[in-house]
Amino acid sequence: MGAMKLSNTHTQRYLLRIADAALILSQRNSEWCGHGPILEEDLAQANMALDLLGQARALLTHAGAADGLDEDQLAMLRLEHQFLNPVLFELPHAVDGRRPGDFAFTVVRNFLTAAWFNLLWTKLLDSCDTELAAIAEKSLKEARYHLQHSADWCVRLGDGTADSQVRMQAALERAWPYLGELFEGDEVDAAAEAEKLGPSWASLQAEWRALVEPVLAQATLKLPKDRPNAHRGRHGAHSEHLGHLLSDLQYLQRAYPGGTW
Amino acid sequence: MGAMKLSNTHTQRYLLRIADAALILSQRNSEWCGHGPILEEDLAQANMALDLLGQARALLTHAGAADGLDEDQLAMLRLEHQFLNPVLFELPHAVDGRRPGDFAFTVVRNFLTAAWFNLLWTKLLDSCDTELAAIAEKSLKEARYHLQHSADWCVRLGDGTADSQVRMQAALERAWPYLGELFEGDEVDAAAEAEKLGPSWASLQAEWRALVEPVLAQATLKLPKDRPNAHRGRHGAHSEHLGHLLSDLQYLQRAYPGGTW
Amino acid sequence: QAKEAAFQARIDAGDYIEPKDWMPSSYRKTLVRQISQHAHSEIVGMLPEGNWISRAPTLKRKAILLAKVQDEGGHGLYLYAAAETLGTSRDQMLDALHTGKAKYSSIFNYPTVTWADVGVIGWLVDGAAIMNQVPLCRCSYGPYARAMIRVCREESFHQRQGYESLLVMMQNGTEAQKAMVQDAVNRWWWPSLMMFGPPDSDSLHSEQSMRWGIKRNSNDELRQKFVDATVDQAKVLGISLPDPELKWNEERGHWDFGPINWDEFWRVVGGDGPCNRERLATRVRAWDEGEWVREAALAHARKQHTAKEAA
Amino acid sequence: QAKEAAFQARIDAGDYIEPKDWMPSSYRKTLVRQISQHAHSEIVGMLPEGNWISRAPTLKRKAILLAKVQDEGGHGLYLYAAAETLGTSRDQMLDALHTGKAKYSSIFNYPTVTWADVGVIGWLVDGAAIMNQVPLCRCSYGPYARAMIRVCREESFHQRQGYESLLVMMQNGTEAQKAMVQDAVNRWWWPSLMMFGPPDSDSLHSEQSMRWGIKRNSNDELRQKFVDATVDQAKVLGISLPDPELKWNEERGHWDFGPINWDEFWRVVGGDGPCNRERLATRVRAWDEGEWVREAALAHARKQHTAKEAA
Repeated sequence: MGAMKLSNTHTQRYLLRIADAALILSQRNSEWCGHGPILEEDLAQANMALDLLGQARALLTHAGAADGLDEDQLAMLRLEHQFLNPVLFELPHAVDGRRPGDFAFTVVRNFLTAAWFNLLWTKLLDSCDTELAAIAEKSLKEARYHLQHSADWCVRLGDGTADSQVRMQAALERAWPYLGELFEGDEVDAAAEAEKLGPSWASLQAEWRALVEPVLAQATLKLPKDRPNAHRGRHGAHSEHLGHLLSDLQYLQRAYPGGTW
Repeated sequence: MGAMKLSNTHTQRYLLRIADAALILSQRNSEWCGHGPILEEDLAQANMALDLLGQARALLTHAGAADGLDEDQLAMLRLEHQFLNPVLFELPHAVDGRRPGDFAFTVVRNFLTAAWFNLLWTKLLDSCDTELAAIAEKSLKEARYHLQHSADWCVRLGDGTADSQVRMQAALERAWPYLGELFEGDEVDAAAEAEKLGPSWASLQAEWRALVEPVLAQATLKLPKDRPNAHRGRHGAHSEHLGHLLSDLQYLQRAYPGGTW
Repeated sequence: QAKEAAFQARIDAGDYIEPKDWMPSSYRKTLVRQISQHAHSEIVGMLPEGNWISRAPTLKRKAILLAKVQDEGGHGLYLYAAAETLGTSRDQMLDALHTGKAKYSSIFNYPTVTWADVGVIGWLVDGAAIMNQVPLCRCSYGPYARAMIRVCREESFHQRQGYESLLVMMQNGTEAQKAMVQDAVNRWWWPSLMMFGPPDSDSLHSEQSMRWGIKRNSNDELRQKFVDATVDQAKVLGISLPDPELKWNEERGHWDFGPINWDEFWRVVGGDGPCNRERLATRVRAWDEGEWVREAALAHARKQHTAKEAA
Repeated sequence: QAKEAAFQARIDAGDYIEPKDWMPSSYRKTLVRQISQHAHSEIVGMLPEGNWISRAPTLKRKAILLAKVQDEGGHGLYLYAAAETLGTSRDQMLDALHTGKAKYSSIFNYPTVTWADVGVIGWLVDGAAIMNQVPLCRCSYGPYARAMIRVCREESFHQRQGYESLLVMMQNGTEAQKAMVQDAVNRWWWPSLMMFGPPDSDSLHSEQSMRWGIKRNSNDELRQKFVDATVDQAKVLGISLPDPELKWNEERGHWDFGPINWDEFWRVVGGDGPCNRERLATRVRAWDEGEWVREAALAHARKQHTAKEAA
């Protein structure tokens, strides 16, 4: 036994990057369940986590088919470097690990990534891969709600009290240096674009800014300075946080191998 | 594969309770390494964690010999209900999980458990099991230092500022309801006492109080009310914290089975 | 007195009492206590199961669990809303929870130690809850009865899901999985029986509640009904229940069972269960850490309102 | 000027400068900067490796790692003490770290992603550090030179331990372990080469430091020495180094290697490495959260002192 063998084609990597982004963000957001600042947000965060989990499952199933691997094998038995989500998705809600967490960061990340998912799913409607296009269609509806919900909260908390404004600005500053990875083109992207599998991620940036900036302005938040991208989660090189997340996520399958659940 | 088969004799359980207490406390205290309130305490906590780890290794090796299991199989491949430490040892430093943690709780727990270990090791010097007696001899020297160090800090922080006193009292209140498990006799204890393997844990209580109370008084801390014991870690029924600790502790052996390290 | 008699007559006739109807203040108080306690139980009950969301063994099980815990939050929401129709705000009720004045179901003061606990909670704890709650669907207070209809429907679904997950492990699982299920049943069986409350001989409030149509069966009646139903389910699972005195009593037409450790029950109710302090602290922490969020939302709403007025 | 000339003459003669000796203020300043930066590197360097203490694969490896990270803290202690002999307090130095005025070694702004990173840090990062540090054992400032002797001895031990742990995995491990080691080497190789600092052509401070006996070899010299030593060790390990241009140059008697990505180096030095913000925030948090502890210790010491005076 050891590392799971993946064919690692451009197509598979393109799919896994998106699948893992959804899976890991779902795992993070579900941490709020039972711990939210108001009961309605416990439910909303859990609801969005469920949507993301559903998206991840569909994509993992699709990505694993070529190698005869199912969603659980991919989620539970891959090693850390085989996860291809951008680092932004794996960051803990609070930098000091405290529970429940920093809700400002949750809102900011949900907003920034929901905008990104919206654009991505929209482009993927035209994928030459009809199954991917079908996943995109279902996911886009969900992502629209995520965007609306998180944008509302961005404005509410950004343009709330002086204290909440400071927290939101700090959360935005924390998230911003990780955004580069969401808009960096590479050979996987280029292949996807060439084959009409899906858009190059780099191509999403301008529209993303157009989507995000008015909301941040309404939230009275200042755009942080763009930073050069230092993160390589899409290439399997993660932050120190993913390993701890995976040791929890994968615990049962590893401790009870060969089980039927 | 599945749960590890243990002979689960009274002797083995008696040994594992102590081994796991040392192992799990070592794991907790090593969390301070790199995060302490002053550099000297990073070193001291790491040093004590190393001592506890050494004690755990000796005891695990001894406890596993009958079943042909080595220290790593016992530490890394047992399932949660096979760990027999009292719950006190597994509690996180800070209730909200924040890092670095609540140093007051660290100090209080180290003090209360070091006093207990001191008495236990002292009695174990007379064990009919010569290997256990030898482990006790080495461990007692270390435990004396742990007791001295943590007692000093108890007094320093208890009788420090108004704020530190409040924190220390709260930490003491948090730890206290878990102490019952350290002084409860049962069939495992009774057998150990009858066979002169080691003391019944219940027999340690009076001396423990005599050791602990003067220090707490000097630290200006009030003794909390004794609570009925609700915890059964010694029987393998743990708090919700141990599982998360183990998913980290055991991660590598489970993710890379059959490895040589 | 005339009002009281008319009120009692309506109840006796099986009418629903609605928020705007006159009611005795002790009826109101009893209901607020009971409904809010029930709501608190849903909210605190999210914690033990929530502990396993991050570690569910498959993505399907994760989705089921996440949805279930979310449903519990939803039950909390309707129950708080039902209680609010009696004139007590959600914030007041939460304050009572956070300051230890209000109770929640004691069962949630036990920890979830393994994945099987999740299934067993579904089977036994939700099962016992349903036994307790089904009669409340005919409770005399309309909003509570209607909330309970919805709650019971969802709880039955959860109970079946929990049972099904155990069945899969017991029928197709490894030995380690089966042992995990048995261990969980051993830990949860007795606390589940305690969920029906103290024996009828020691039960407070019961008579008045019966008269008011808030309670329809005695604790011991419901407990027996639960035991009878569960023994058969345990057989199908292939699990043993940790009670050597459990045996069929032909004469009574019921299963006899061993004595319940009421000392433990009262100890846990009194605050000394394995998780009481942590559960409450966790809720208080979530509330306190969320204060800035609630304040900001309020401030923002005020700004919006002012802007609208000005326009 | 006469003092400066005498000072330089002592250095040229190989004498050690001691704390009470006269020294130019720029010598003092340079040393404080360099020694404190070195101390900070030890402290920040505890974080990436500390990340794996909880997950070490065996208890023996856990003990070795814990002891190693503790040693790094110890190095921090002697180095702060050495710097303090120059009249700057540890708190002042820490303040400079926490406010971003002081630097630490940029290598620690990379994350430790797998267990193999721990071994590779021992092998490559400690290896590079030793190359840099051995000449400092002959540094002109006595306390620094003496601290470095101790540091280097321990670092060599760590380096051998790291290498040994990789050797075990490469020789007796599974394919998954070998792949993990190779992956770690791929990630750490280039950053290790950057540890010697910018190419001599771009290096500031160097000449004066050479004259003062604080620096004894150029960056490029040390880097070449490191590459030459490491290539052979990689062969023994059975690992490949991620540089297609690496090849023996008979003429130079050295290994040629490919171009270093100095953009990345300056980016990370400038604050935009993968972990810069987190590393600093972690240190600041530990310091801030520990404030009450330090204050209480101080308050207690004052009480003790007062009590003694009174007696």
